[in-house]
Amino acid sequence: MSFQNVTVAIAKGRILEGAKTLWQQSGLLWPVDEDSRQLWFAPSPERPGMLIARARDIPTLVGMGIADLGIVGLDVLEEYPNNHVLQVADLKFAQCRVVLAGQKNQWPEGPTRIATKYQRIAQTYFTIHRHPVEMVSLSGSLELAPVIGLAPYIVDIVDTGNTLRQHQLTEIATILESSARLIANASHWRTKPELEHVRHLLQHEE
Amino acid sequence: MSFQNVTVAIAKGRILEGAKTLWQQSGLLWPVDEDSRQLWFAPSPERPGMLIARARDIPTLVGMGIADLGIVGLDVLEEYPNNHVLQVADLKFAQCRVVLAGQKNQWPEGPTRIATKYQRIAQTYFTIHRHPVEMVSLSGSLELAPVIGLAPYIVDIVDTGNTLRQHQLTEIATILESSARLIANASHWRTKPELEHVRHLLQHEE
Amino acid sequence: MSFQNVTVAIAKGRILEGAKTLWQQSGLLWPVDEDSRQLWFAPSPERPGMLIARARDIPTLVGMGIADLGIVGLDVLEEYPNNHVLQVADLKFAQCRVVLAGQKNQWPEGPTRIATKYQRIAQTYFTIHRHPVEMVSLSGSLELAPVIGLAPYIVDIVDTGNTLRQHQLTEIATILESSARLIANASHWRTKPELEHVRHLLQHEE
Amino acid sequence: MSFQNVTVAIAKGRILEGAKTLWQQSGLLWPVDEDSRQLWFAPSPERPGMLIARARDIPTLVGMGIADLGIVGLDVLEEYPNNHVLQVADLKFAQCRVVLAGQKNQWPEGPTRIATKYQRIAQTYFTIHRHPVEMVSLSGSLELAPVIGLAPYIVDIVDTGNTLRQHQLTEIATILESSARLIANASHWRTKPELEHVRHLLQHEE
Amino acid sequence: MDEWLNQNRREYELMMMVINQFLAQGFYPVPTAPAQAGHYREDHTQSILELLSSFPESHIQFPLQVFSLGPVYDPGYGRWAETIDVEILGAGGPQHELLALELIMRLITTWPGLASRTLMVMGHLGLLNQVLTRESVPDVIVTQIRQALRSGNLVTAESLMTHTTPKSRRLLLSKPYKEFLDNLRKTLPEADFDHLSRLEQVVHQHVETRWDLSLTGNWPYYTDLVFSLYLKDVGQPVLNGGRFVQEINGRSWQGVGFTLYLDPLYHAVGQEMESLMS
Amino acid sequence: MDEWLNQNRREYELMMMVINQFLAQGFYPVPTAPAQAGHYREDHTQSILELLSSFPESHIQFPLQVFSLGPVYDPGYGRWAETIDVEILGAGGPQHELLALELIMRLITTWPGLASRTLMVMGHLGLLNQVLTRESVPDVIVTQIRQALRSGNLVTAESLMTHTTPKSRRLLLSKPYKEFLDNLRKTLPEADFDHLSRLEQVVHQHVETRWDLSLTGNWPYYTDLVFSLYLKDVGQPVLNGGRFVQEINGRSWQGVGFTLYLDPLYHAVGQEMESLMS
Amino acid sequence: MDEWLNQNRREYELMMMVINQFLAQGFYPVPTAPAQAGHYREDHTQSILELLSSFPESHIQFPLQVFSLGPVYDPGYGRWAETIDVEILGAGGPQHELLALELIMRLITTWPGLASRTLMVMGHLGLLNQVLTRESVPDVIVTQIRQALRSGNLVTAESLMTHTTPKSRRLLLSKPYKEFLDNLRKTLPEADFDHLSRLEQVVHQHVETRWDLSLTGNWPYYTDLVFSLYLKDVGQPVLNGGRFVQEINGRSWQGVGFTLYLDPLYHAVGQEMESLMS
Amino acid sequence: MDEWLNQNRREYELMMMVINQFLAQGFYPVPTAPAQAGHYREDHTQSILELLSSFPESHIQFPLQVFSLGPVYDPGYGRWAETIDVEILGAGGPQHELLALELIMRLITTWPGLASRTLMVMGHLGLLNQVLTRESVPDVIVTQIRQALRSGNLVTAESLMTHTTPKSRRLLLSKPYKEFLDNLRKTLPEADFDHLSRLEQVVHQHVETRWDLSLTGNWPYYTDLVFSLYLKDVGQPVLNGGRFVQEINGRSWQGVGFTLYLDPLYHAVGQEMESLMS
Repeated sequence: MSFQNVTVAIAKGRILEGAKTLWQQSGLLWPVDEDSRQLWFAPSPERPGMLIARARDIPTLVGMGIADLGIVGLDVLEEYPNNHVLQVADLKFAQCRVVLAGQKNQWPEGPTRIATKYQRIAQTYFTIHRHPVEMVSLSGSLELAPVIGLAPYIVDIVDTGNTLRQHQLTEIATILESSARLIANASHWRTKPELEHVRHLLQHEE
Repeated sequence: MSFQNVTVAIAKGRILEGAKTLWQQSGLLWPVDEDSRQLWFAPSPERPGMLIARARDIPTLVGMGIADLGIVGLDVLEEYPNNHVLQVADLKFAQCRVVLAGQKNQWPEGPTRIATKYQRIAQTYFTIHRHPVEMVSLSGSLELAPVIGLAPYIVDIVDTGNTLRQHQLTEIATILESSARLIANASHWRTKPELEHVRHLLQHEE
Repeated sequence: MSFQNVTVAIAKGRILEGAKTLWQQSGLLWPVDEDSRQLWFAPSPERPGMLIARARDIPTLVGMGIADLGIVGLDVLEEYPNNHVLQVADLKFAQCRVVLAGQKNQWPEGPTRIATKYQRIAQTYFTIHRHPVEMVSLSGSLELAPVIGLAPYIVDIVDTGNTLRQHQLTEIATILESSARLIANASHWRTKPELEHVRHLLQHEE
Repeated sequence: MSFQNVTVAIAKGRILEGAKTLWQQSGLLWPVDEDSRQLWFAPSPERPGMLIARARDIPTLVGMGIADLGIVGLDVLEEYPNNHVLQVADLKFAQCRVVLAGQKNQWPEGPTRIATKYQRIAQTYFTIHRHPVEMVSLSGSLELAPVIGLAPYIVDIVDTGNTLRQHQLTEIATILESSARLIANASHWRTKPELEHVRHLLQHEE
Repeated sequence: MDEWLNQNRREYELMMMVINQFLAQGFYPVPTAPAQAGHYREDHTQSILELLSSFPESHIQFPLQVFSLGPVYDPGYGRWAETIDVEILGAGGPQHELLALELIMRLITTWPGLASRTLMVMGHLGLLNQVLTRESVPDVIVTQIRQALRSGNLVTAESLMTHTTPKSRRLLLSKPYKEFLDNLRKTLPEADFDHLSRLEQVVHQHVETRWDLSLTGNWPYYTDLVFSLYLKDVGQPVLNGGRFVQEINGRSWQGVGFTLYLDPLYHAVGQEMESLMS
Repeated sequence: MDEWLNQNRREYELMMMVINQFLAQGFYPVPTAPAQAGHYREDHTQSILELLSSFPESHIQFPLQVFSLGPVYDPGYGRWAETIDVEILGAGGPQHELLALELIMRLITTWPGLASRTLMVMGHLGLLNQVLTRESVPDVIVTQIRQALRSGNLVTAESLMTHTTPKSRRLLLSKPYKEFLDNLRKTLPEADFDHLSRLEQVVHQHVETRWDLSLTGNWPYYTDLVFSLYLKDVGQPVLNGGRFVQEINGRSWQGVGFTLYLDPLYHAVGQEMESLMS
Repeated sequence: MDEWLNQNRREYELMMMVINQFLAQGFYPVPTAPAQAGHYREDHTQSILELLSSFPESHIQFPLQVFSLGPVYDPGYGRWAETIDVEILGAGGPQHELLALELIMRLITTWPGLASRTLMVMGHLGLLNQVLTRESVPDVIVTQIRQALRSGNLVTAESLMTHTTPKSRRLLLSKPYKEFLDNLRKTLPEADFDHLSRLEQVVHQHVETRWDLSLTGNWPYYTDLVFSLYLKDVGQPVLNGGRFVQEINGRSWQGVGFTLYLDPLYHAVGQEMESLMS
Repeated sequence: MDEWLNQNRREYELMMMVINQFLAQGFYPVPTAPAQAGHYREDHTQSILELLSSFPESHIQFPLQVFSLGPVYDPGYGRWAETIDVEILGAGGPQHELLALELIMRLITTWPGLASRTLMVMGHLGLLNQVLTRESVPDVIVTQIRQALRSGNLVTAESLMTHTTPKSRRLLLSKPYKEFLDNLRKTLPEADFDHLSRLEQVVHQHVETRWDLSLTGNWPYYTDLVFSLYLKDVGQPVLNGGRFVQEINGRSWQGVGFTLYLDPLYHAVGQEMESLMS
């Protein structure tokens, strides 16, 4: 089996660690040198090409066909949907949840302000619940928002919940259960013989 | 002089390192413990409060008055402008440039595609030059875009230029000269007695 | 019974003639002198005020409360609807139809052009039938449109049908059956004691 | 000279009378029988075709090339402009003015209401003068509007001014000086040999 | 110019008096946006109920009395009109109809001279339905009749009722209470005449009343009593309202709401205001 | 600049060759407007069928073959893409699927080198439904599965199928015909294998084929065969289509339609075009 | 329906013949978007020049001949019209006027019967200016005259010219070349009569010509020769154009451009097309 | 929910108190539309002046004091903010600056506790220009400096002033009156210090003041004094204004205008309101 023509885009951080385990379990050579800042590894006969990128760029890279496959969290797929991408497998690792959290375990009373980096997910959620909210877009450190008086509620991703607890925040509702997903360019997925092996694996997993 | 009522928001990364030097030169206690993930330090008698956040959140935090002052790159201020924020000093460190780069040192011929995380800056630039471009939004690792075939040109920040050179990219034009800026909430800047000392410093610098 | 405070707006032309008969049958003095061009007759003890106006202005005059009552064709009410106006009686005279006509008795095949002064009625009709038409707005002499090559079909009002026949046109479909209507300002209709008599008449007619 | 291929559209009313004089002075046979309701006269060797229509339809009929020439007032041309029509001669008859009139000879003070059938002309006029007005569209008998309390001012056409005087109205400003205009379909005007004679006449008039 | 300035001033003073009255009677203001996503506000009710629905039901004490202020857009005339929207929310029983009418009467009787020039017309969608059902009009025709009445087309409504008795059709003409009641009693003896009589009493001691089942209100969410307050010789209502049920986000809101149109009110009481204020 | 000009030129020449082929095979062009009332065209089919529906049904001779040309707007990328929309309208039986595939094959085989770099993937909504019904999946779940597949979410589709047999789930993975058929025969022995085999034959003699029931097409009006034509190493389809039923103004239109995307086609055959044209 | 389908088909075939002619004569197509940011395209020229301006000036070989195809929106009638926009770009001298007219003649003479039913009207903004200046008309009045002519108001134009000689005013009426020339010679003996004569020669050997200085073109960027091609008995021009200068992004583009309206062309040559094609 | 309702109520009561104060001091309300032709109102001043300009100049008695009430749209945050716009119109001399500041002081001192938590910052575009001209800064640079200051970019403004004396640059930093005056006297001895001193006196007896020439106001029509009222520890101004000249329809309007932002005011005085009202 040849990998000369296959590229996988993997999200930085926790997803990358999980992907490494999966990769090595498959007996493939893991090309990433911890000390190097190299992010692009051209495909070689022993392993697919690899592209390490920010999570939110993964759907773009796969949708445009730059990478054949991608590994990224479901939260990112829901926040940045791309209609040239297929979600082909739940890889089960990097599990976490997008939640509504606040200083009390109580649904917001009346119009309120929400800080989040998941604008699309949060907007959809509150529109469905027809709850009037003002959104404050913040790209990180959401858990500080209630502490510093920016917004009484946040919509953020939680893993163990430690960060929330450290900041005296309580989960009020789970909006989305997320985990790492294997995604594929729809066109390549259905046509590339080099992906046969991956399709095969998915099938036998069952 | 009391700092009980002053908070500074500082962008993570290179800006934070520069701010540390500046801070310590002013004889203030630097509260950040390298090993901790603490991002919020309430003001104390010996030093202002400090909020470490992503660069793009700094203008929001200062504009809303959550922090009185902020330290962030000019590139971020131009990309995410906020009309409640004053730019009060050029801190001179963390100097870098937002540039147009490509594989050849040659202005794009005809309609082209540009990958960037500076959508607003790039759009303004090409609108002024009336050059038709298609923008691809990417949040990081821009230098890979021409290598992996995503876009022949990028608009990105460069510091030493090493990253560009490693990826065989050449600067074609400088779009913006950036450095760390001290910003202030306009309201607090003009009225808070606790900021007198900072205003004073700026004046004596001259 | 006093008419000091009641005004009726009547459409010029055929409606006016019908109204005269009705008026005189009610034993009221008909103030209009055929040879004069006077169009406004202030109310007097013996008869209501009278305002003679173009048909399409009647709904406006009644809707704004300038006149309490109005007499106008249903075709005009449908073309220029006014939500402050009540349609209170079908006066039965001045009967006519808004029709689709053309040189052959055949529904238009495919996209076609329609000349009309009833833009709203025609547009609604063809939208309901989802038939693509291009409308040519003409304010009169519609029957000439097919003859002079302006449009193969017209939507126009017909009375006896003589005009259509003279121009070799055939009715294809009836869009609206019209006759003179008594309309009233909704507010005045429900509250003015002076209109009691009219309301009474309507009731006894039954 | 042959008229076999020329058609003139003439506006009903005062314009038609003036056109008759002009026509007969040119030695042509005037086809219209006062007692008949015939509105369309096909061209014959002795005279052009003639189409009698409502004034506001004349620009449409000429612009679409149904008629080669048209005779209509300038007021109508300004209210219903058509960019396929050339205005080729001022026929000088049927002179009148579009005026602003009211019960006192005094420019409206502050926001006011205007009744008119010249919506476009009036809107343009008050926009240029930046005077806030609310327009009430009325298709006829404008002079009654102030009497019956519909609007204190009107924009209407005046000829002798008798009608205004009879209704105690005064002209406040002249908005447009109008007279009958000869108009032509731009295409036919420049190319039809049959119109040579008309072009010739215009030239010799000088 | 002075005239125009003073007129604006009087209009403001009137608006503020009205608002003060609402506040004094324990109403809460609810702010709503005049335009969103390119859409201009034409009615406050929907926005008010959406805001209130974002609170847990258990936290609301009924009856809840709220109002919202500010211009609504009239697409027919292409202009903004100043209005005040009032909602009395609760379990929704007929007693809210009484509450609303009492409130309106208190408003009206504040200004000298206003009550004597005012006339209240009352309609009732519930009664209309009952009458038609009684007369064996099929449901689909009842719906058509309501649609015709809502668009002001009494001719079509009447023609749809040709098989009903004349006394039913007579209910569609504006009448004084007694006459209306006589007709109604013949057609619908089982109606709640006690309640109707209470409604009449609340109003008629202050202003003239008429009853007219052809009055159905402007909004599809009305279910029972609807009413319009007219100023004599003013061709437009000064107040429209009715009892309603609205479903918002799975929660059912019941109550009585009405809209006060400030422009015609200004015209009616402007002169009195002048003397009152000076 | 020459490069850009020549590329534009080749793209035009390609477009014109394609149109000529449609005209030569008796297709009729139907003009549609690129934008109306501020809405940009995203699909031609609706406009085509509305125009055709304005003719009396009796005047239409089936099969009717039409196409419409011109850019459609891609709201995701905010740009216009040149497309050709083709509709083969008729009684709607499975034979139209054959007609459409034959036509596409004739198109593809015109250009040297294109067929060998092309791959056709076929899905089938009718088969998918039958398989799921056979496996006793409730209707409401079938609908959810179709929605998940249409939004590209195979994970959710699979999880909704946990109670089905693995061989059914295997039909949702792209396979060569033989393998697909083996799986299908086990799950759905009553399927119309003759027809499937004819479809396969039409295509596979010219281009490689794969079968994949996870392919469901972009539009909700598809009912049976759906297909996408992919160019190897191009991350976007060059052609999408399927058999559909659409209700327009009370008239039911059946047939097979497909959209040809000219941009990816240009990229694929640009080089050959150059030599071909010169 | 057949009639409508066949008419669409003939119109397409005509459009394709025209495009083929442009391609055959070395023109390059330039794609432009039909609508952007809610604004519908009313003219291709601006978009074409903006695209070309994104190339370095030194890389462009003049003369550059381009065209753009696709519907433009007519806001007056609220509908889309199929057009082809052609630009011959270069140093901008009068020789481009010759080039453009020659090209148009080649187009027209392709279809049997078309030339004989066609008539070219030529105007000239440069001559108009010279004539008026010669007659001592002040600049501000010259501008008003041009504006009046552009809006079709010959009456106002004439009245602004009352102090000029009758022979100048006569230039504003459509005339055969000889007569026009006689008038012009009297008014403006220093005009470039050689060039005018060459323009006339190019055209009149194929189609009838007329000259008329009241023709000023639809766009404000025209500077010299403007022309319209009319089909006899069709009330709308089939082609409009002229020599222009346009400033785009600090770069000055000169040349001759024209727009071909396909709808009137279809009507004129439809019948011949039918026989031609079959 | 009670908390939210009560807060809304207090905000209304505050707004009504403010309006009552304006009315009591002889201000006239001028109604303006919140949105027109799809454009949301961002400022009242333009609309007010257009309405006033429709009266003959001779009929206006100056000074004319007007205000307009209602939400303005903040496109940055995409939400509506309640504001009151106040204009004191007249011959436009510096005495209007005094009038405006006196009025604001009367407003502020009405509520117990508000003045002590308030701080007024004053800038002056006329002084800024004089200072820069004095320092021989060319006009084109003066314009750039004003633009930089208006967009909050003090760094660029300073860098454009590198050739000026440090004492001039020091005027761009917020200072108490005495310190500011000392600096100004050194740079611009010919300034109207009497007037400045009167301005200071009006304000500082009630609230703390600071002077800062980097404050230039949000609107380009300001010409002289500009001012912002800040509440301590609230990151947004509660009031912005300045002296302006605006040309409307050929008529020049001069005066002082300011906008009161009700949201931050609510937050500041809400608690006091509660006790005040009960």
